[in-house]
Amino acid sequence: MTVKVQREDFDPGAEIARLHAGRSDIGAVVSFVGLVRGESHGEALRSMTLEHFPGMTERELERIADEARARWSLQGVTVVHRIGELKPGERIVLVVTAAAHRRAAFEAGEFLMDYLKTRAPFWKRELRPSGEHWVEARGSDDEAAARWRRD
Amino acid sequence: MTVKVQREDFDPGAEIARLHAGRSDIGAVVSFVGLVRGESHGEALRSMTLEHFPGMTERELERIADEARARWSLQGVTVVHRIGELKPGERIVLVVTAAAHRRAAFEAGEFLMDYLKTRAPFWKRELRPSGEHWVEARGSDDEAAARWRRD
Amino acid sequence: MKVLYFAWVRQKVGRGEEVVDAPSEAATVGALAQWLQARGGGYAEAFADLKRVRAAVNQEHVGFDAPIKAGDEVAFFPPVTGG
Amino acid sequence: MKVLYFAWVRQKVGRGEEVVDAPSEAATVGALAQWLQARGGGYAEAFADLKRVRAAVNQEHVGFDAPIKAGDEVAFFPPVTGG
Repeated sequence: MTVKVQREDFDPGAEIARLHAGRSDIGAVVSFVGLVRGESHGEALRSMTLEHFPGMTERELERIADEARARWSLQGVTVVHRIGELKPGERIVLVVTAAAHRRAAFEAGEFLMDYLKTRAPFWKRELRPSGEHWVEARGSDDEAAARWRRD
Repeated sequence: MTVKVQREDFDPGAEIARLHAGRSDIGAVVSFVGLVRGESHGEALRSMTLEHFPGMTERELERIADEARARWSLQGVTVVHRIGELKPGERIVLVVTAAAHRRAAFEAGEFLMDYLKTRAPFWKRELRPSGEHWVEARGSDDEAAARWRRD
Repeated sequence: MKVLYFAWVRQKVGRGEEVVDAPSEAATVGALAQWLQARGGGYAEAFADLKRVRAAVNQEHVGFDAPIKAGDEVAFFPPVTGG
Repeated sequence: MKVLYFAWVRQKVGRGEEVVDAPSEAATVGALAQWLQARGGGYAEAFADLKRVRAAVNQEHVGFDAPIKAGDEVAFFPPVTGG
């Protein structure tokens, strides 16, 4: 399990390969790459700045990854999240899951993103022509995370 | 939309980047890589040979990709499937989906794999110590594809 | 009529494709399969259990009740196992 | 007690962290938030609507009813928006 919070860009292909290289027990690797979109609230986005809570962020990402490993039979999990100033089109986040079968890899990847969006302490600030705006949390993200809740 | 059937290996990172490079309307790219596992029916796998129906394979993959684009708002779809002899640990198939939001990219990726597994004319033959064995279709793949059926 | 065979259907029949001169009564995919099965030998083996065989006409998946006509390309194969 | 602020809570308060000497009555996260809010100025703004603020104690998400004690690290921030 690898969790990284960093300013630098990451290489999705290298991270995918790293999870399964030299192994023959993995049948499925799913990756998710989140990117900065160039429009927000009908305005062109100039840049997006990601702030985080050092220490808690890593711990929370590790807890989220542990939760995924407890729910699905996974042979590898990688989460990389960038911080700092990003431009439209740049990569923000990478989640990679490896499993024997595709369903576990897909479900765990979607779960990780839904949980990351609602639990990992990151905050986005957008710079647009009208000024600086903190991104508001979306109800749809809470609903997405709630799908995975077990009673 | 890109559909390729080829003997050569593919580069997941390059295919992911190709879908979103130079664009800023894509917020999510999901990829699936299928790999040859080294064990089958309790035996070590020596190799797996993929046979296909040239012409129909490409047409069927394009139909499957069109179906995904009709169901979800996608900004890009790539499907690459290898044929010929593959060793344990080697890549077999790649599906990449790009969308504004993550849910569409995840669902379309899983849909594409479920449909590919049950509709695309590929057949796998395994070479194991006990001899050559054609892989049997799995009921779980039919059930996975049936989840997407609309009445 | 051109007939194609794939995977173990191909292996049992002993060839990947052929042109057959089926009688006009073989007007559906299923009737053609039965006519091929009646040839005996590898054909009898390949088509022994039609529940294990799938078909396509002109590169489209079809059921065994699908009609066929002169000039069609008919393919027989096991359930697919790619991915 | 160490208190941390993030995102617009940090901007309104005007600092990222500080050590506060809260009264012993501020025994929960919510009571601490109200005590900070009563300081006025940027604090009053940051904690004007507690429904918009989330908290963590010692780097774990908690509700406003969570107890706090001397030596705890309490963080206040908006709902998270990463990913």
